[in-house]
Amino acid sequence: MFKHANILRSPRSVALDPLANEPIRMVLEEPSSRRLVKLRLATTVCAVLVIVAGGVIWLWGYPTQKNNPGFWHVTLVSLLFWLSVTQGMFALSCLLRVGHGSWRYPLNRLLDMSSLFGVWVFLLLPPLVEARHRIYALGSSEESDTIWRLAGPLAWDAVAIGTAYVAGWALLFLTSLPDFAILRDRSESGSKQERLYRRLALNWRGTEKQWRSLRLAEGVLVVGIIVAFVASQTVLGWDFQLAAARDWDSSIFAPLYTIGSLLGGTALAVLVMTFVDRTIRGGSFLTIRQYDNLGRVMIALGLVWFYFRWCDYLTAWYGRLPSEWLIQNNRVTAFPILAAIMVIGCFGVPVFGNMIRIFRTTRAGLCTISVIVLIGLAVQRYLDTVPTFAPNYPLAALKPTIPTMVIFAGLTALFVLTYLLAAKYIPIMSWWGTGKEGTRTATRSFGNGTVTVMVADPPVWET
Amino acid sequence: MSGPVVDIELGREEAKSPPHASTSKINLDLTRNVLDTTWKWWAVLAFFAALTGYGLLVVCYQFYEGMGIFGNRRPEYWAMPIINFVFWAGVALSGTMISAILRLVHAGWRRQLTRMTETLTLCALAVAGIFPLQHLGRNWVFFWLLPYPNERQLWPSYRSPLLWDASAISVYLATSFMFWYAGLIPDFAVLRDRTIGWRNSLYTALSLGWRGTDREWKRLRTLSGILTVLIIPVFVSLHTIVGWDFGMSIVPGWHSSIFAPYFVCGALYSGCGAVLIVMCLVRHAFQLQDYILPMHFDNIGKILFSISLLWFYFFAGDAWSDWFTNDPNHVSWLRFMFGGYKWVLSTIMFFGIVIPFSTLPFHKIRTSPWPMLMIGLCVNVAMYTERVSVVIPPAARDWLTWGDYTPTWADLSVSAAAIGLFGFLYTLLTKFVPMISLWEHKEGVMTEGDEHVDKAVLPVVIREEAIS
Amino acid sequence: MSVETTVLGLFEEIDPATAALNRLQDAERIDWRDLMVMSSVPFPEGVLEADRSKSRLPLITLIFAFVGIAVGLALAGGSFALYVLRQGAKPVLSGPPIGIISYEFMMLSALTAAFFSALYEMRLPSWRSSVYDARISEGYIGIAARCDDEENANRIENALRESGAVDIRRDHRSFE
Amino acid sequence: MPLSQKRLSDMKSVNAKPSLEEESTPYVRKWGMVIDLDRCTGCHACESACAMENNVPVGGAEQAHNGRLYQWIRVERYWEGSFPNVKARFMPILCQQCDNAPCEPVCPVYATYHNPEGLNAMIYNRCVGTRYCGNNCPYSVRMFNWFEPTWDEPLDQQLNPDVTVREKGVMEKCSFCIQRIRRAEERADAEGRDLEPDEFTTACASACPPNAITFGDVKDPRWSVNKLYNDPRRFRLLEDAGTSPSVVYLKDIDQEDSSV
Repeated sequence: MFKHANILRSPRSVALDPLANEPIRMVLEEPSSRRLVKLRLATTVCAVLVIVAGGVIWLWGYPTQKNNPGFWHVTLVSLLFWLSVTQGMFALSCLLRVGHGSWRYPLNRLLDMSSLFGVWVFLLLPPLVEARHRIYALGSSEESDTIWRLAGPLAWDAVAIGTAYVAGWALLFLTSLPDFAILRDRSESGSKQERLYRRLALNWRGTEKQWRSLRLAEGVLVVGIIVAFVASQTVLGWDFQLAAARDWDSSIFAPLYTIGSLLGGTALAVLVMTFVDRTIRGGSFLTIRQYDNLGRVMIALGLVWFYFRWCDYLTAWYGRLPSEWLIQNNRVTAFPILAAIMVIGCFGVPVFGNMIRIFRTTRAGLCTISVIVLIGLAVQRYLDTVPTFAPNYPLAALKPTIPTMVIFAGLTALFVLTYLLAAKYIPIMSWWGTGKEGTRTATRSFGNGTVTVMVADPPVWET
Repeated sequence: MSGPVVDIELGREEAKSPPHASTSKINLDLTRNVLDTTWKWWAVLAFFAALTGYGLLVVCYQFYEGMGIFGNRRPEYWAMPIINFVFWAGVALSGTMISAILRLVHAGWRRQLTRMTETLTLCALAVAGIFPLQHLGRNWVFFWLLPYPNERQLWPSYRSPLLWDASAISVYLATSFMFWYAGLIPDFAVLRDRTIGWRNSLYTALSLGWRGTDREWKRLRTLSGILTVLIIPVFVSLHTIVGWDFGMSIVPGWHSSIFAPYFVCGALYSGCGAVLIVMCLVRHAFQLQDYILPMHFDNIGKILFSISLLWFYFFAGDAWSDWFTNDPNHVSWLRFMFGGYKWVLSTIMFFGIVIPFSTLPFHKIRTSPWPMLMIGLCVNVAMYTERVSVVIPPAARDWLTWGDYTPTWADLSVSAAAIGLFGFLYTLLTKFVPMISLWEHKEGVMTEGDEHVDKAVLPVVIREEAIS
Repeated sequence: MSVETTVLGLFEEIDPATAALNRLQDAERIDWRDLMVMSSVPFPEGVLEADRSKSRLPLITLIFAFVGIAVGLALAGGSFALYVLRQGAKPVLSGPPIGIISYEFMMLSALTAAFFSALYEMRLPSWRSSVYDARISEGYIGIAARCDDEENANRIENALRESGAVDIRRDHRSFE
Repeated sequence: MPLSQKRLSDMKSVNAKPSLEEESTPYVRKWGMVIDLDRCTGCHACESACAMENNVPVGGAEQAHNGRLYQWIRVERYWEGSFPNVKARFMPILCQQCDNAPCEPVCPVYATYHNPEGLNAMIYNRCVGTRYCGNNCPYSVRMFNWFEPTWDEPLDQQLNPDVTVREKGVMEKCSFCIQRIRRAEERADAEGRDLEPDEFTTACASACPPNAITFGDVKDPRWSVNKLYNDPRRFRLLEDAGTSPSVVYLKDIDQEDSSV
C-alpha cells in the first residue's frame, strides 16, 4: 500500500510551487527594467506596424487601388486567416478539455487568450467588407465579387463568428476567476490593482459551490464553443461553397475550412506557448509531452486536411464538368508554386515531419514545422479565394504585392499585440490549472517497471 | 492473478482472493458461450440459415432468369443491391472504430467490447462483399474483375472506382481479419487449456502454440500498436471509396465532393448503432451482465450522439450546397426528395435525428440496455433509408431521363437474406470465439482500481503507454 | 553433458515473481535467453520482462509499405501502359487511380508483413510440445529457467522456492 | 501572353474541347452526325429501322412500362405552350459518341472505350454488367439486357447476321452502325479505292423520310455532313456536361417561340 498523499496533493503544495506563482507575480510586480524595455519595444513595434498597415489601406489603398480587387481581397483574406487560426486556437483548447488530455493544463489559458483577437475582428471586418462594396460601386463596372451578395452570408458571418468569440471571452473570464481572486488577495489593499481585481474576481472565494458551478459553466461553454466554432468556420467555407460560381460549388469547403483553422490553431499554439515559456522565469512549464502530443495532433489534422482537399480535387478531376475542372485545374496550372507550398505546408510537413520523433519532440523542430504550416494555410486561404473572386481581372492584379504583405504583417502584429496587452492583466498560465496535473497523477513501481497512475477524470459534460 | 495485483498496487480493500479463483471465474464466464450449447442457439442458427437459404434460391433464380427480376430500370441502374452493399459496409466500420480509435484515445472501457465488435465487422463485411458481385449483370464471370494474367489478354481497368472499391474491400477484410485473429490467439490458448476432445485439438491448432511468454506478449503489444494505427486509414479509405463510387460520377446529386467524408461518417453512425444492438443481445444471450456494464452503453451512447451531430452536419452540408446554388439540374433531385420521397426523408429525420437527439442526452436512457438496443435499431433503420435516399433520387432525376423506382419481391427477399446471412455467420462464430476478449478484460481489471482518500473513493487507472 | 532441463516455478502474486526473476537474473547470473516469464495477461511495459531481444517490426512494416507501393504502381500503371486504350478524357497513365491503388496495396502489404513477421518473432506457430503448465491460463505466473546440469537446476529450484513459488516442476520438453 | 497577364476566364479547362472549327482531332476520320430538328417530324421511323438493323430486342409492353424499353435511338417529345396554341417538339436522341465520354472511364473491364476512329465503342463480350456506364451517361442512351433477349415470330427470322445478338446482363447502345462502316471500308479496300463521300449511311439516316439525319466523316469536306456540321443553327446536347458529343443538332429559333 502507498501513501494517499502521493495521489492527491494539497492545494498548498501548488501554492508553494514557484512555477505556478510566476504568472501571478508577472502580473502583480512591475517587470524588471530590461524586460520592461523589451516589452515596450515589442509593443511599439507592433503598434507602428498596425498603424502603417492601416495607413496603407486608407491612404494608398483607396485612391490608387480601387480597381484592384486583388488588393482588397488579399487584405480581407489575411484578416479572415487570422480570424480562423485564432478561433482554431481556442477551439483546440476546448477539444483538449473534452478529450481531457492531462497535459493540457498549462496551455488552456494561453490558448483561450487568443479569443481576444476577436475584438480587432469586430472592429475591422465590417469596414473592410463595406469598403470593398463601395469601391466596386464607385470604381470597376465589373461585378466581380458575386459571393458576398449571393450567399448573403455576411450577416451569418457576423452572427456565427461573433458567437464563437463571445463564448471564448466568457470561457476565458470564468476560468480566470480564481486567478483574479488570488491577484486580488496578493495585491496590497487599496491599490488600483486591488480595486480592479476585486471587480474582476466577482467575490470569488473558492467555495465548494462556486467550484462546482464554475466546472459546470466550463463544461457548457466548452461544448458551446466547439459548436459555435464549427458553425463560424462552416459559414466562412460557405461564403465560397454557396457562390453561384460553379467553380466554388464544392460541398466540402465547410469541413475543409474547419479542419484548416484547427490545424493553424495548433501550429499557432506551439509558437505562442514556446515564446511565452521562454519569458517565464523559474523553469519551463512545458514538458516534452506538450510538444509530443501537439505534434501528434498535427499529424492527424494534416491527414484530414489532405483528405478533404483531395476529395475536392478528385471529384473535379474525375467528373470533368468544365465549370469545376476550370478552377481546380487553374489552381494548379496558374499558381503552381503557391499550390506546392499549400500542399507541402498543410500536409507534407505537418504529417511526415511530425512522424519523425526528433522533430516532434524538440522546440526548434516543432516550431519550424508550425511556421511552415501557417504559411501553407495562408497560401491556401489565398488560393481558395482571391483568384476566383475576380475571374475577369488579370492574375497579376491578384498576386500579393508589397502593400498587401505589409497589411498581413500589420495583422500579425495585431495578434502579438493582443497577447502583450492581455498578459499585462491576465496571468498567462492558469494558477489553479498548473498544479492540477501534478495532483492527479503519480508514478508507482509495479513489478520491475514504473507506471503512471492517474485519477480517472470525469469528462467535462459529466458535471 | 489480476485481482491481487490490483490489491497490492492500487490498494483495494478486498485483497484476499487468490489469483486463480478470480481468473478462473473470468475464464468460466467468458468461455461459456463457446463451451455449452443450448437448444436456443440451434433455433436461432436454424432460423438464420433458413433465411439465408431462401436468399440463395433467389440468387440462383437470378442466375437463370437475369437481373430483370430486380426492380432496377433505366435510369435507376443501381438500386437495392447497391443500397444493401453500402449499408452493410457501413455496419462493418464499427469494429475498427471501437478497437482502434478508442485504443488511440486510451479509453479503457473498450476492452470488453473489442471482440464482439471486431466479429461484427468481419461478418458484416462478408455480407457487404457479396452484393457488388450479386448485382453484376453477368455475375457468373465476376472473376473478370480480378487482376490476373488471363486468357482474354486483358487486365481490368483501374480507372474505374469499382475496382478501387474491390481493392479497398479486400484489403479491409484481410486486415480486419488479422486484427481479429491477433487478439484471439491468447484466448484460443486459454480454450485449449480448458477443453478436451475435438475442441482441444481444434484450439491447439488455432492457438498456434501460444504460451504467453514475455517475448510473445511484447511482440503482440507492438503488433497491435501497428495494426491500430494503420487500420484506421484503411477503414477510412474503404468508405471513402464507396462514397467515390457515387462522387466520381456526373449524376447531379451524386457528384459531390463531400460524399467521401459523408459516407465515412454515416458508416460510423450505423456501425455504432449496430454495436449497441450486438452488445445488448450478446450480453443477454450469454449472461455477461457483470462484464458489459451500463457504463459501456453510456459511453457508446455518447459517441453515438456526437457522431449523429457530425453526420447531420455532413448530411445538411451536402443538400444545402445544392439547394442554395439552385443550379437547375442539381436541384431537381432535391425537389424529388422533398416531393415523392418525402416519406423516406421524414423517416431519416425521425429515426436518425429526432429519436437520438431526444433520448441520448439523458443519462438514465443511455445506461439502460434495452432502450439503447431500440435506439441502435432506429439508427440503423435511419441509415438504411438514408442510403436509399442517397442512391435512388439522384439516379431517378438524371440529366435527361427521369424515372421512378419500386423494389420487387426479389429485392426485398435478398435484402432480408442479407440480414439472415449476417445473423448466421455471427451466431456461428459465437460458438467458436469468446465474445469478450479474455486477456484484454483481465488486463483491464489489473490496471484499474480504487483509491481511498479518507471517505471519498476515487477510481484510478494505470495510464496506457502511447503508441510511439 | 546431462540432458537439458527446464525448471518452471509458478507464482500467485506479481511481487514474488518479480523477486524471483530479479534473483535469477542478478544473483544466479542466468542469461536472459534462458529465462522466460509466462502469464495469461500482458503486464504494462517493463513489468516482469526477461526478454531483451530487439524487435524489427516497425522497420519491416516500413519496408513492406514501400514494397506495396511498388506493387500498386506496377499493377495499375503497368496495366494502363500495357493497353493504350483511351477512356473518356482521361490520360492513359491517369495519376489519381494509380495513387489510390498504390495506397491500398501499401496498406495491405504493410499490415500483412507486420502480422506475419510478428508471428515469426514470437516463434509461432510451433505445435511441438514445449515447456508449459496449463495452470498459467488460470492466472498463475510462470517463471522458467533453462539449465543444462543438475546442481544448476537445484540452485534455481532453491531460488524459486525461497522467493515464494507455490509450485516448482522440472520440465524436459523443449524450452523454445 | 504571359501567364500573369492572363485572366482565369481566358484559361480553357483541359477538357473543354473547342468545337470542330479550331479542333484538330487525332483521328484519320471523324464520324459524326447532324440531326436537323427543323426537319424532324417525329415519325419514329429511325427507331424501327435501328431496331431492325441492330437486332435490338423487343422488350414487350410490360417491360416498356417498367422503364425497360430497348431503344438505341429514341425520339423524345416535348410539349410547348398550352392548348390551343401548343407545339410538339421532337428530338431524336441516340448515343452522342462523346469525345470525353463519361461512360468510358467508369468501366472496370474496358468493355467501353474510345476506339481509334473516335467512336465510343462497346465490346459486348467484355461486359460484365456493372451498369456504371448507364448511370454515368447524361443522355441515358445505354440499354441493359435485363433478360435473355427474345423475338416473337416472325421477327426472329430477320435478325441481321452482321450484328451479334447480345446476351442477358450486357450493356448495349448505338454504335453508329459500325457494321455498315466496316462493310463499306472492306468494299472500298476490295475495289482498291478510298471511301467515296456519302457512300453509305446509318440505318436511322437512310430511314428518315424528311432526311433530317445526316451521317458521315465530318473531317472530309466532300461529305455532305461536313457542311451541315458547322451550320449556324448548330448546338450540341448538354454542352455544360463537358462531354463534347459528335452529334450536332440544328434548330432555328422560329417566330412562334419568341411570341409564346
